[in-house]
Amino acid sequence: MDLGPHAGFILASYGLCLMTALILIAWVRLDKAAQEKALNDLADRGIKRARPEDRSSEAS
Amino acid sequence: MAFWDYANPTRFLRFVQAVLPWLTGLCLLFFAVGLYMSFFVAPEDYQQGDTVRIMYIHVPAAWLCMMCYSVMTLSSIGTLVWKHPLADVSAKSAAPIGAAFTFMALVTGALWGKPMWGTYWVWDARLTSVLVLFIMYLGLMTLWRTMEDPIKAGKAAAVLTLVGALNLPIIKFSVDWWNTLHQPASVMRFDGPTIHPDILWPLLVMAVAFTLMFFVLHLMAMRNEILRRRVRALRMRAASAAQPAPAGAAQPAE
Amino acid sequence: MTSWAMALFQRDLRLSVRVGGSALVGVLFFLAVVTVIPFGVGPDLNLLARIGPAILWIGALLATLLGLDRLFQADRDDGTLDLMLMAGRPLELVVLIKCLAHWTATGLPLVVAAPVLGIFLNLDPVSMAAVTATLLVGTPALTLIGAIGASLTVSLRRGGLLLAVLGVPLAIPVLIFGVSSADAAIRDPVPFLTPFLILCALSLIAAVIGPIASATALRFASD
Amino acid sequence: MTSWAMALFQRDLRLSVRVGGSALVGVLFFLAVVTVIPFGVGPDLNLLARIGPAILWIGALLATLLGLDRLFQADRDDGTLDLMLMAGRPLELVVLIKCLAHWTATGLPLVVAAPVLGIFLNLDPVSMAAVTATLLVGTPALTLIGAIGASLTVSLRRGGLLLAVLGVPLAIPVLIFGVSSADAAIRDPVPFLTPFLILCALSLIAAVIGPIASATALRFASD
Amino acid sequence: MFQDLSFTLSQGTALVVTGANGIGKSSLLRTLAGLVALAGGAIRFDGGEDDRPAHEHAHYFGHQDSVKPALSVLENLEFWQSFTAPTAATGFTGDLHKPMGALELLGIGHTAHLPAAYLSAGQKRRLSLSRLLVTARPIWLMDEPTSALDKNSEALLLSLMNGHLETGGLIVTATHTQLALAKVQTLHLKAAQPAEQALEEGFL
Amino acid sequence: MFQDLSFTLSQGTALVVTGANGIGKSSLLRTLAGLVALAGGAIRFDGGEDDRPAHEHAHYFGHQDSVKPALSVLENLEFWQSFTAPTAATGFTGDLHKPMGALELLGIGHTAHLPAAYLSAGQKRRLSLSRLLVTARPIWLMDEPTSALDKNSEALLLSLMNGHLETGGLIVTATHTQLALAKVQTLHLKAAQPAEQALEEGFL
Ligand code: HEM
Ligand SMILES: Nc1ncnc2c1ncn2[C@@H]1O[C@H](COP(=O)(O)OP(=O)(O)OP(=O)(O)O)[C@@H](O)[C@H]1O
Ligand SMILES: Nc1ncnc2c1ncn2[C@@H]1O[C@H](COP(=O)(O)OP(=O)(O)OP(=O)(O)O)[C@@H](O)[C@H]1O
Ligand SMILES: [Mg+2]
Ligand SMILES: [Mg+2]
Repeated sequence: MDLGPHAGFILASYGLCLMTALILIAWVRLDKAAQEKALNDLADRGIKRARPEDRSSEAS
Repeated sequence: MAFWDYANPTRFLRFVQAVLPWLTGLCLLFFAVGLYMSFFVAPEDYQQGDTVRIMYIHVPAAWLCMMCYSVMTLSSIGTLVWKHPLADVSAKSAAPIGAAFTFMALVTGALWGKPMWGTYWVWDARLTSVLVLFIMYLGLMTLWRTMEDPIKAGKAAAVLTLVGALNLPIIKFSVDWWNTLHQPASVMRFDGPTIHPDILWPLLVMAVAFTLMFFVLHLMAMRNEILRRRVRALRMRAASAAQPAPAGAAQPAE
Repeated sequence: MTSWAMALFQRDLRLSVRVGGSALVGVLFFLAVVTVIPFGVGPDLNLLARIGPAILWIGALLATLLGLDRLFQADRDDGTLDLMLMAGRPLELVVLIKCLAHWTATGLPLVVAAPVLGIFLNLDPVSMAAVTATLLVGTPALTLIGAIGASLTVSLRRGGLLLAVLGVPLAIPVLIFGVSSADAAIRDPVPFLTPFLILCALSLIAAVIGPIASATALRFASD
Repeated sequence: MTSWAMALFQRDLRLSVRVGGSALVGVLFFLAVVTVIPFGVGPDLNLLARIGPAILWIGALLATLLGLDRLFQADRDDGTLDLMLMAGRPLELVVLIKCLAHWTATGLPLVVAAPVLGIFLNLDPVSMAAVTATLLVGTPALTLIGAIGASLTVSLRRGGLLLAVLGVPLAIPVLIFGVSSADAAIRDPVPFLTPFLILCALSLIAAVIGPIASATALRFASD
Repeated sequence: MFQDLSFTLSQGTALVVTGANGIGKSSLLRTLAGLVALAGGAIRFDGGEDDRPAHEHAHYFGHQDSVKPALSVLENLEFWQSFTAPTAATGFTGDLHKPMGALELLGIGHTAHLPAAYLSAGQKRRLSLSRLLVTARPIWLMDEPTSALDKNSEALLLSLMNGHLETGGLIVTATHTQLALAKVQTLHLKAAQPAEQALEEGFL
Repeated sequence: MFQDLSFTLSQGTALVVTGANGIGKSSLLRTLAGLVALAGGAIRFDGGEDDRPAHEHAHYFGHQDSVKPALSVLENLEFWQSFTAPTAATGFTGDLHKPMGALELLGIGHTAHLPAAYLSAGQKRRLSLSRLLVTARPIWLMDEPTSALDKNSEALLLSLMNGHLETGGLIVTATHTQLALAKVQTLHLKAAQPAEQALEEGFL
């Protein structure tokens, strides 16, 4: 596909947007991993929530 | 807000768990269609040539950066008026996403500006107010970062978000006015091509795709934030928990 | 003004005059910023005269915002803020009066110093008068807007820079109309009064929104 | 670098990056100052390009000086400074390392942000490179000079503005040579290297005088 | 933070709150003072002007002195006198002092015209206490009122507190020491589940 | 500030400094720590490396904790371990702990990886104390070491101090409470002319 004389600009803007989106996604996933790791570390030391996720839902 | 009934963070997490895969799939679908259309279906503009293809990401990004601020404004009202436990979680996790969309709008706009106007940046009303919006996003994020206590940070940020919401239109209009006073006529003002259906459709599809992306990311970020607060609460308990020694004596932290 | 308001105003004024001459530090910073710009821009007098009003306004903006960090923090640190919340006086008014006292102690000296600094920038008398007038009307708005930032950062040790960062976007409209009405007075064709009146209006709006927003933030900060 | 120096460097870096840290506030302030100037000066791109290097330098100067107020104060407030004085490490080196860490966390981001902000000011690539290079060499000098002010104001509550007022006069030579070597790179006829080398020399001088002066001031501040 | 806490206090009585370090005595007083938002429940004050929230009928005397070192002792006190709104309540006949009189009463009359920076910790504390004597308010909330006071001043403080009770005032005070007050009710705080105290409950 | 104050302390002995509030106990310790300049007189430490001033042989444990809330507990301690220069002295055989071991010993091992912001006042104090265990220095200067510590930690502290004395260390401590130390010498500070204490002496 020919994008004409300004192909560089077009590709750059799509590329930069893609990069931003990827950074956002990476942030979200790494953050999730970090928080879950922290939760697991705490759970390993016996510090857990009083009413964990998987228990009956109606209680809350 | 859609998740109004999901007041309880636990129930909210379950809701996210259920909805997220569908939303993600839908989002990818729209992106596939939208990108295909914007590169292969949409015609090139008779005036701008292929550069018009930048529009399919520029305009949705610009729309989304404003919508994101609206979401934050609503959440802030939720924080201040209804003291809803999820409201400041929502506002906090929307800020980086909004900043990212603003960044996209700025970058694509600048890259579009070079071929069209001959310069990456002019101090024109619309561009300037987007830049100010960007600074406001970053300021809010910093405020959240520097305050230790998330509840207090949430309230402070909510006040700032609301004041900023009042300020944005003022900036928009004042910059308009400021600009007409000084702006040399040489800088072209772009008023947008007459929207032709061939162009409109890809644009709308991309806009929906961007919106879906926002919701996916927002839900994921909110989930992280809830987990982070959980970690914080548990850590507090871990610190104050009696030392490994006999735990029987109910003895609070000294 | 009722007597409690007067008492508060006097107290704040006394405090800023007695302690460490905070009034003076603001003016000195203003002076430092305004003198540093010619070093950067170069000694071209025409250029300086052209951007003179802008320099003065930017200097005043930074001096005002950066000088506000102790507005509520000092009172919070020694428990005064708690008592003020319990005193049975409308907190919005309290904030307004504190801002007024702060402006009298640190904003007014900036306005007085502006014509003097104008000489360094090669401003002619008309411009000087115009800038001073706009500063007189506009700096209260800056103080009131900065007060929002000050109340948001009241519990943080590192108030200064963050306060400025939060305050600058809110203060931009004031800056725009301040400079443009000064410019309008200098370059004849454009009417001076329009932007000047808008500037006044902005000050009035700030006098409403600033105290409400800061009072809200202060109430939340206390717990 | 010996291990204690590395430990200190890491600690300071961590502190400024983690929650409550300040690394990004400086850049944000820089961005805010640079954005605010066109609002004052007007959107004339030619004018902005002409004074662009000056704007960037002044923004960096203010961001650096104003961001230094907690350099020693945080350590004094919680008693860390006392322990550092007793630790048996040369205080001059301690100051130098703290400045290095501070510069890495807040000065380096300014240098990185400069080219981006250059776009807003319509700088061409050569000027952008020149300004960035001068900032890279010059901002350490600003940090080191600001450290003197930071150590002088360490026991005062109102650090920010006063620190800037103390620091600006000392930093003016750095500003002059910074801007003039950037200008020299842009306008061909003048040689770029002469002012640039002077700038480097100033940084080296600051690296000697700054730590000695602040260490002296800190020793006095402790009693 | 608190579970199932409820008490009623009638005119002329003092409530002494006791409990271990960090159990929440100060927090309870700050809640009564309206400085910490109530998560649930209500605070009511009967007999006062109806349009005022309960905490505007109260004086708070906490750990911090709210003394501005740059102002003179008298200026400090006079400011609080004019700034704090007095309140009336049925059955409360608290007698008021002039600023100078209050300072004399607390034994710091001779420092009236000195900058407050020259006061020692105990003297600052007494200056802060004199605030309660120059504006009439029926409720006194006092957080460890005897801290930093020597024996003499402590006796003086007790007589002031008893005087306030006699004129129909209320006192709520948190303390670790024994206070010889006229009509005392004691509230002993105990940890329900110590580990869960400071948690942000919504998220767990 | 002090008149005619002189004392000698031999290996393995503790000096307990007592006296009324504001008499100058903390100031004496800070002078020994080299934090306040000496107006006259001399401080000598025999048996250490000769090129070091006396205060570089000492650990100072004062009112302030020097704990950075943003760093984890372990990071805090490890920093002080690498930063503080250890010193050797004849006859001093103080045993060193690893950071983790010191934390365990003081009962805050379970918080090692938490940010120090989560610690309570007493826990912060113990973290600050653990500093003394990871770098060997023969002199410990301790200003009211028991403040904010509960009974258990106080006993622990005493055993640590006695251990330090046994290995040939010196301790100088200011305190209001009774400390059960092994070899104690007491220095009771009394006001010479109470009124003249805090005056700028050159002008009198
Ligand atoms: C950094 C520079 C730029 C920024 C920050 C920016 C920002 C924005 C914003 C905020 C909008 C949404 C406005 C609305 O819907 O009300 C928008 C729309 C648009 N922009 Fe830009 N823009 C930039 C540069 C450009 C350039 C260079 C062009 C093309 C030459 C362009 C073309 C458009 C078009 C066609 C629209 C859609 C207009 C409409 O919805 O009617 N923009 N831009
Ligand atoms: N600003 C705060 N943020 C979070 N938790 C707090 C805050 N202030 C107090 N707490 C917690 O609330 C609890 C109660 O504290 P409070 O000061 O009321 O105790 P107290 O009974 O007055 O103790 P003391 O006898 O030491 O005065 C403590 O566990 C403390 O950690
Ligand atoms: N920074 C200072 N400037 C002036 N005077 C001071 C300073 N620090 C302390 N003083 C004075 O020096 C005297 C001794 O204070 P110091 O803190 O040594 O007393 P202390 O014996 O430790 O009392 P405490 O038992 O309360 O700890 C006091 O009278 C105090 O007012
Ligand atoms: Mg308490
Ligand atoms: Mg002491």
